[in-house]
Amino acid sequence: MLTVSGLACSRGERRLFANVGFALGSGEWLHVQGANGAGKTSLMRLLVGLSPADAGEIRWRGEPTPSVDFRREMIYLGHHAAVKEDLTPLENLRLSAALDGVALDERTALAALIRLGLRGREDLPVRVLSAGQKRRVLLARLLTRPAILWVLDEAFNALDVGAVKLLGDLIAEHLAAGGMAVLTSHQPLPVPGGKALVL
Amino acid sequence: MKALLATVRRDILLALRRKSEVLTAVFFFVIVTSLFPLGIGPEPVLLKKIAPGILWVAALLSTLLGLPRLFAADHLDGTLEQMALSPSPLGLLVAGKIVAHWLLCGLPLVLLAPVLGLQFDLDASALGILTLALLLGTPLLSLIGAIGAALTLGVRGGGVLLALLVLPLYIPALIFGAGAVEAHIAGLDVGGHLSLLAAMLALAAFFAPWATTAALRVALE
Amino acid sequence: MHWNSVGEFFAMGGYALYVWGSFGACVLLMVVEPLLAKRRLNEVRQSLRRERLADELDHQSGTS
Amino acid sequence: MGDHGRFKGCIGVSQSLIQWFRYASPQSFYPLAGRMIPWFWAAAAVFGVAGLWISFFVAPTDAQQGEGYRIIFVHVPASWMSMFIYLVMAFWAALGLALNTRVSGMMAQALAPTGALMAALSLWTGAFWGKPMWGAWWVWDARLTSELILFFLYLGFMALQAAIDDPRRADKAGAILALVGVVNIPIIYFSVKWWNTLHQGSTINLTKAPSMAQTMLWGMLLMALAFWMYSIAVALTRVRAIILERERHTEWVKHALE
Repeated sequence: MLTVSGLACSRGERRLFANVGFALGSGEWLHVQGANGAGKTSLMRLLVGLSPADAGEIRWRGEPTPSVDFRREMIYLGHHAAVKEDLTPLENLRLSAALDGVALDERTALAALIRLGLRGREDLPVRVLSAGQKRRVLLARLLTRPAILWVLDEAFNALDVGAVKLLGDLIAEHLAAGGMAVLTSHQPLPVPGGKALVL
Repeated sequence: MKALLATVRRDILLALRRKSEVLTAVFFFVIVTSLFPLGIGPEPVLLKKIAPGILWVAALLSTLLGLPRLFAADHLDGTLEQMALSPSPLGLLVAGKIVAHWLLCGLPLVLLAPVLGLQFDLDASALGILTLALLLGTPLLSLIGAIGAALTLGVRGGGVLLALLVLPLYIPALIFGAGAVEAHIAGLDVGGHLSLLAAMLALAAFFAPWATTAALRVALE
Repeated sequence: MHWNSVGEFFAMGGYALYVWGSFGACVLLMVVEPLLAKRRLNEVRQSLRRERLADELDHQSGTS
Repeated sequence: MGDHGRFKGCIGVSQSLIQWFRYASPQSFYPLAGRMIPWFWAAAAVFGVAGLWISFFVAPTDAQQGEGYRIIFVHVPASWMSMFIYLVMAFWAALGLALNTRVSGMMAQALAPTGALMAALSLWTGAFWGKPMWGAWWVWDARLTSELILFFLYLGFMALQAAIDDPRRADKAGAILALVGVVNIPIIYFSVKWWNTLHQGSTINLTKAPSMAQTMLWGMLLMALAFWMYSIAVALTRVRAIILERERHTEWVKHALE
């Protein structure tokens, strides 16, 4: 479904990586590894279409990205919290769904927040939550926005033991349901299987 | 279209949670226009003559106040990235943000202008023309300003740079906006001024979201 | 040729300040600008040469 | 059949042009520019000497403005060049944006200071003309006002490019700004003109006041050509510096220094 070939990227004059290629099918996931500054985040940004590649191509269902299909079936969570501090977790979920043009009923949104352990905090402004809880609000989007490909950049950072286990479970369930994931991390991830890509 | 409305709603909701930001621009407009009579003297004939220019320049500067924040907040917390990757076209979301900016920073000025115009001894029909000209002109300011805001996103000294980029482009709006009221006071027909403002608005509505989107994609790279 | 003397030429019929002020500014800026551009080019070249020399020295000390 | 062939030929030419721009690498452009610069300097000198000769020794004294009108021989070429360079800059910028060529962005960046200089010269000489003719250094005349705005547009372009560290991003942002500027310049010009007539501005005009003698026209044209050649020579010098600055870590630059 996702095929990447000959991808190259440079920052300024420095070449980060060249000739990166991989393919992901249903139920598979890719673990992107590499030292600090190796270009993991740059690869993620190329992959989702935020920045253009120097060379190479990325295809989703055989079509070059970023296609409309790709945008609809992919979700990217990066370093940023990407949540609005002045809004409540529930409002955040609703608004991102509305911007994405995705229908979201109250029940699904609440269920997602509860699954992420945010019971009782649905109506507090995100501003008063802890860093880990903010991450959890962001991760709740994985459950409210139906996507096939999950692209998660350092998603396990700032999470406590429970949340790491929870996210591992979410990813495993997603894969079991036929989804795909591309993850970056320094540490070993609590998700079984997976291809490895070392930059 | 739904995505556009959703963006408008979102930005207004966010602004309402932080009322101070909107109120600052409006308060600035009020205080700047009130300062001029204090600096120039209370002579009604002179005040009446300079009123259109002052109200328009003040409106220009107040819309400029809200511009740096137009995309900066979303850029900082990563929501702008999410918008760029959203299944909805980025151009629509950007258009929504521009509409929201006008509703928050432009419309209040249009509504306040007649009241402030009273300070300058403008009569009812002149106030009407002033309001109409601002109604056509302020969306134009938001549209052009959005391009500047996107170009200076995340750039050193962005605020000052934004003013340098955007103010020269505001000149036609200023000329025809203030010109309409002046022409009316001088007893001339204002149809030409207003239709030119409308034409520029149409042109900007067509091109500005496109240019803004392109600039945002460059800023996100 | 309608100038009777050099003095008359420089007097420009009483417009000396304005005519020479304009032409002078043009000449001045159009001399300064190329010099600045040239200096910028020379500066880059200089720093590139320095870098190359440093590379060579580095290389020599490494091998010897 | 013939039309079809010509059409195909056209496509072929435009495609090869696109290919040429795409592969007009800084590497091949740098020595090419170096070879062209002396020729443009020579042309600028020849046209300049001829133009100055006409402007001071051939062109007759103006009946209304005396010798003061001779300022047009630098004022008009500077104004023309300031507008023309903006168009050329926008053209390179658009090309860079559309085809993602590296040299075009550098050209746009190299042209901006020269364009700003021309706008500044136009304003300066306009003021020196205005003082004896209007009795004031600055008059809100339509041409002078739009020239001032053009000068601001140049400053904005240069400030934006200087403020962005990543050269590729600077090029693209500058390109968008230049294109927005190009769309706006006619609007600005006509609005300022209208504003000017509405407010009963000065009616004397620098370019129209003297009954334009044939020799005056020749003088202006030659001076304009000199300014044009000068602009090309300076811009090429600057683009060479920019090429070396941006490509300093590449292999070819190391060998390009003789």
